[in-house]
Amino acid sequence: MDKPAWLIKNGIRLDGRTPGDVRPMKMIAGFLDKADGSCYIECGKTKVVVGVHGPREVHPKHEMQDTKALVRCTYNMESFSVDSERRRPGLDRRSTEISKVSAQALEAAILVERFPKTAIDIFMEVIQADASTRVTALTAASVALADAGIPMKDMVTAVSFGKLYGENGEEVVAVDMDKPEDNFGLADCAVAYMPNIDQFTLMQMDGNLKIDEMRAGMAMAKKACREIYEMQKAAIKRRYE
Amino acid sequence: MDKPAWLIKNGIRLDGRTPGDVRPMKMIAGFLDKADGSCYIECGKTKVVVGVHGPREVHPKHEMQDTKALVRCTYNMESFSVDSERRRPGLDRRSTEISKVSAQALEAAILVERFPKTAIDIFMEVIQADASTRVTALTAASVALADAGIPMKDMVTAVSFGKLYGENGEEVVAVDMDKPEDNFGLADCAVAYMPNIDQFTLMQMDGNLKIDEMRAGMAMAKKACREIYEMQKAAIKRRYE
Amino acid sequence: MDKPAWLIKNGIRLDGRTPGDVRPMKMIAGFLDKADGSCYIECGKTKVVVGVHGPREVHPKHEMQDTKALVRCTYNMESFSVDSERRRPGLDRRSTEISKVSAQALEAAILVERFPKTAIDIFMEVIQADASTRVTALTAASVALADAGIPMKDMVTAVSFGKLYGENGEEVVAVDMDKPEDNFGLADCAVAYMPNIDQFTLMQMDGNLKIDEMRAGMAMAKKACREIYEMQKAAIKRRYE
Amino acid sequence: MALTSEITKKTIIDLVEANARLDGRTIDQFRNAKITTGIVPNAQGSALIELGLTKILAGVKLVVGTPYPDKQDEGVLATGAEMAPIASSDFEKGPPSAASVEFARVVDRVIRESGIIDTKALCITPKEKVWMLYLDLYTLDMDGNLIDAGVLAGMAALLTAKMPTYDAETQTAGYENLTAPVPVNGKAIGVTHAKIGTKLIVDPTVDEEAIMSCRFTVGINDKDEVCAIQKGGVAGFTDTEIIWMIEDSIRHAKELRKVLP
Amino acid sequence: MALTSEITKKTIIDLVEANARLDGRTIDQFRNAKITTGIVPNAQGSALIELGLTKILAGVKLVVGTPYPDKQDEGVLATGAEMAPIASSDFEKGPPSAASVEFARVVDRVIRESGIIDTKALCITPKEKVWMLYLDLYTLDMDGNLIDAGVLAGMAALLTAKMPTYDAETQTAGYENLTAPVPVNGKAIGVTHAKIGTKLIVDPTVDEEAIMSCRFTVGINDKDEVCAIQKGGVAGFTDTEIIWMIEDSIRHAKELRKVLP
Amino acid sequence: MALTSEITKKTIIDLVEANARLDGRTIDQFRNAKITTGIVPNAQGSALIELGLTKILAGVKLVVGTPYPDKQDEGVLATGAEMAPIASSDFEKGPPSAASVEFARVVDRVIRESGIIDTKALCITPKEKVWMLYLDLYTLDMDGNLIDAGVLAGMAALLTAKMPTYDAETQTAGYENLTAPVPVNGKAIGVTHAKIGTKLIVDPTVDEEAIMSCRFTVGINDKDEVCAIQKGGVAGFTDTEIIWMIEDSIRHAKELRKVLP
Repeated sequence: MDKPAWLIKNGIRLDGRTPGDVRPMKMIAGFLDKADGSCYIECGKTKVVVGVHGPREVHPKHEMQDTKALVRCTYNMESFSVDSERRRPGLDRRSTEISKVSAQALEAAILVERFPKTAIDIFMEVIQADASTRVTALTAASVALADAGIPMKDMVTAVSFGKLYGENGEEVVAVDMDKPEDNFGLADCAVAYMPNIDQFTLMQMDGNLKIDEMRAGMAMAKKACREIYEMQKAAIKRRYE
Repeated sequence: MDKPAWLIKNGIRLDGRTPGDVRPMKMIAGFLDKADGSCYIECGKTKVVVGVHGPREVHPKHEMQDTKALVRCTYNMESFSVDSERRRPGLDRRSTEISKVSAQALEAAILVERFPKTAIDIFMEVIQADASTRVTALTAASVALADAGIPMKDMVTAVSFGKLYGENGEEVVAVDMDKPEDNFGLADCAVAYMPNIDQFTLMQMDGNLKIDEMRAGMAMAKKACREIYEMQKAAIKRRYE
Repeated sequence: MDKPAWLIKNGIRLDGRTPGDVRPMKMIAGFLDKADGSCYIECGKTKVVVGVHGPREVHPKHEMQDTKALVRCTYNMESFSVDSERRRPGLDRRSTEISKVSAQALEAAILVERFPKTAIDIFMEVIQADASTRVTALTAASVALADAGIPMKDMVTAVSFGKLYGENGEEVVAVDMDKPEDNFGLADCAVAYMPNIDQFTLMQMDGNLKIDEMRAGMAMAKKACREIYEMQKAAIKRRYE
Repeated sequence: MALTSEITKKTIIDLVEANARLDGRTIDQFRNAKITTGIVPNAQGSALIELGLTKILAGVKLVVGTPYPDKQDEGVLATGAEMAPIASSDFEKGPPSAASVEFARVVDRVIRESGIIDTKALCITPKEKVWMLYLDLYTLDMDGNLIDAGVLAGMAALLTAKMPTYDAETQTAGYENLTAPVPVNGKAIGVTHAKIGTKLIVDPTVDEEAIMSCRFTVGINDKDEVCAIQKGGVAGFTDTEIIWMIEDSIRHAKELRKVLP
Repeated sequence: MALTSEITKKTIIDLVEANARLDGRTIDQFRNAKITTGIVPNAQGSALIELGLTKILAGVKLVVGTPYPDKQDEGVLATGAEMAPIASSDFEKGPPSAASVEFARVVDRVIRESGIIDTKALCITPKEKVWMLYLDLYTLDMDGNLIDAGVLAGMAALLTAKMPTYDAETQTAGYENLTAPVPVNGKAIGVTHAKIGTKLIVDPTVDEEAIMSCRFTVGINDKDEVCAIQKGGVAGFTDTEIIWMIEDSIRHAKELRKVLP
Repeated sequence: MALTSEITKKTIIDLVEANARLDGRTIDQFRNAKITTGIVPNAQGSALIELGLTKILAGVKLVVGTPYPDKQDEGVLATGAEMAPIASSDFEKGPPSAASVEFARVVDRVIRESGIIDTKALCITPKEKVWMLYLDLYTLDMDGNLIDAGVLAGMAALLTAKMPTYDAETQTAGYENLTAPVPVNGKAIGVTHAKIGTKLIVDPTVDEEAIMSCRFTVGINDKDEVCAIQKGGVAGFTDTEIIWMIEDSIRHAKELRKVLP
């Protein structure tokens, strides 16, 4: 992929979106049969399958918690999901970090004290990676948890925001980075957000942002998350139609 | 090793055998002192030592089975046992697969329900590899199990069969593949067989065989297994002389 | 590092020491806060931090011993501690061997029967390696054990000895090998010694030594160990001033 | 473990004895196989199979590599398979289990030994550069008979895969605007029977696998010959049973080829 | 586990509620940071930081390597971090824990994204040879806030590191008599806040980390911009809290830069 | 664990106190060593040793490799040793235990430091290609004193090993019709004593090892000098004991050399 001359021009991004637009999304709750809850999601060309197993017995035993459920997350990218050469199968350091913060971001919403001494395992399989994979997976995970009937204080919705360079050197904050924007953008920030409680439960950023750009990005992300929240609710509703 | 012009000519193989001949075999039951049962075996130039430990306590505990013995098998090739460069020590994917199907092939004969909550561990060390190592190891394992005094419904005997190409393009089914036949033959099928119960407990094949060739190969394998069975019995008898 | 023409000349070594001299040493007991006992040590340019945790609960449980404490040791070199290229982090085979014999050398002095069913864990972090790292670490470990209040029959003191070549081909036994002496010397022997009980609890040698040279080396090592013992006592005393 | 209840086991056994099954099939009937190809644009070929409730995703990546010393003018096929814990509470995290190693190796054997991949056509420069053809399988939903489903998914991915371009200067692959197909000359099929009681049933579900005494997989090449066999499980088969299963597999293979692209 | 006693927890919570802390600090006060550089002559740069009782040793090694295919004229920064069991009875032997992976990656991100390492200046011969800059952190004593301490130790090691010489004939590095500095153009700083009750405190100790509900790390570059963020822990932050912590981090960064060499 | 019963322990201790042993030996007597060479034709050298009931198989493989940067005109000796679970119920599957690492490293040290392998003669093309000499030991039956048995097996394999041919064009080894010996100029010997009560016994069995307080291995080169030492076990030795064991080891080495080919 070669670096484009601009990522945004006259307020329109390479793929035609405005800064506040998320890519077209598709969610199918209950995609899997053997998982207790599941969701297939597409966000633009990014595709993820999430399966939830639990609440169930904890293995290994010594990880069991007496007063609440253990929430574990495994973020995994299929070897062929990337646009470059084949990814070596298995969890690398990046996956390990994402798995850790994703579990925390989701646990924030789950009523874990209702299921002491159990495990809730969330498996995220990235089938096709076109940037913003972790936030897409988090959005799907929340739907999968609901599909599994696990009670939550709020849904977790997630989106990325970042900073794009324009034709004339201007810098523009926008949401839902796609692959060229992720590769060449000036900053990338993944957030998970609980729309009713109005709190961020995940935030990972790299690049360079001034504090006002952070403010703008967070505001745009909250707006996008509310839109995604409606799609999550619709996906869960479709499941029971 | 270069590909020979033929593997069989006028019904005679490169090493002088007819299609139904197994290579010269030698078995020594009780070869090891510290194992509960053991057998050293040679089949042509292939040499294997098998040791059985058990029935004994199960480690790790969670593998223990309440109603029967756990039968485990480890097939391992010594780093210097191969005719090519040094083999990296340790279990590779091939060894893992062979270990799994070998354990099942032997468990079929063992009266496992007599030893609940125990483990029977069978270790196969391939010292010198000249093809047909897994079946040679299985034949020895059965002798080692008998040497360990573990009750069995039947002996497990094992042999390979395959398809050789002749001088004039003819294709001939034969038993007990040696190294050139394994490398250049048209098919290779490993079988384990219980001669009294008349059942196959292991079968792994690759190459290409018509169904009539399968029929012919299985018939030849059964005949060879009955010969090997007599050698197994003789080896066990010698042990108590 | 190029091989020097001699390692000793007129009884004086490259760095000005006589054969019986140990390099300048510095020990700080109680260097760490979170460990139960600790010691920072310098021996010439070699620098090691040792921390002791225990007696404490044993993990994994199955390593627990009913009648005495389990003494475990981990010798580790920081990736940047060596004068060559970066060392790959983690324990290699050399570290594994040194950890094993070091644990035994220290256990010899500890009154392990006073702490049944517990673990005493000794961590040796080599910060800067300029030869004789294992013996320097052992000397510090003994101070760290004392700092942790763990009762011992005797202190363990440790030093290396070896054989140097002189200007005219003469061969001279000396103590406390530094880096050039370790690289180019004719023999290297690490010893741990209990000065009051008068016994060696660790000895690892490679190179070539005649039996009389062994005798001479051991005598020199004992003398050096008694000097180091005084420094150990002083370090522990300073801790309580 | 996702236990098959005792009552379900009993029901399955009784049904099989009467040549019937819990999901309405006869004992010699395959489940419906639905294949969706092209689901992963980043792969050179991809397919999602749904064999009943079993779901497996297959993807093909082609990368530039060096040939094996003993096959200097041939590309390399490498098959991986994960029985990921998303698919079943029986699957665990961590290093590949013996079961997943066997799964990958048997799928590989069926495809490789059928001879349908023209590995010589995957050679770029003899002795120097060849295409490495990686076929990776991810089990997403486990309702039994992974091997046959894995072969179908793998074949569908291979049959729809496109060759990358080769940039001789940088000695790397280009993955944009691909058109040439991967050299696959035929359709390999795997057919698995399981033994329950005295009966042989085809295409077992996970509940059936939980009670089968043993299983038998036959790989079938384009000429209706046997190209691979893998017996699994503890009990044994008579030669009569084996010959019958091979013949039956050849029959099923003819039907299964039709669902492939 | 080195448990923080219930009574200590209660005390910490009560103090924080009153804007005070167990060690006498206010809730918005960093601990004293003492940095000793050059402690490891065998490294090209090294530093021991004591942030309160937390001790981390950082070392820099430069070795000759090959560039990444997509950045053929740039050297490579690789950051490793060990939470070794010497430092805390909570740390275990064995493969790196998720916590230590996060620690290494966040320190790496703060330094890398601040843009202060001139990776192009670490190129030896484009497409062929570059300098690999390994920054390794060893935690020796764990009293909380490893990330900020790790960034400080890493920066101090980098700022005092010297370049090896390059021997073109043997294509290896020479490590003797070094004088040229490593190309580092600025000072990246990490600042971490923790939430206890409704309060945000800076630079938490290990006892404070044991009871915090969540934490927030901000990486600050030389231009007082945000170059990295990592939220940790289970609970959430409002946007007001986040903006306040970023502003507070920029203030602290100004002070912390002064302790660096 | 294959426990040595309490009654056996008591008997061993009483016997040793009277300079006698369970198997009829005096305390200063080695078991009979039987060596069979050439048992593995696929190896370039091989030997099976039976030292009493202890059985170890040694094999030598020579392959083409690249020299170490600091020894560019020398071949490389690499010794591996497995204490495989076939040999004893005390040995476990999985990664090498510390005991097996020590076993391999001490055998390696005895052979390497004796100087009998002419590593310069294993150089093919300086700086480019050298012979890697892999010596691998497999313990098949464990009745104590693995180190001494391992050195004997390794030496027998080395002394009977033949050099492969080198094909300069393909830069690979040829393994057929070999005649030239591997450059081994002497016989290294390891001799191990164990301390039981106040007595020092040579060549301990596994039951004796179970009750010894410590052990001491001496490597002896061809000139009857000490070339390696490894003390094992928890208790200590006086210098008088050490000197006596070294002298005794030199005596035993003379006899053991005679059993080598």
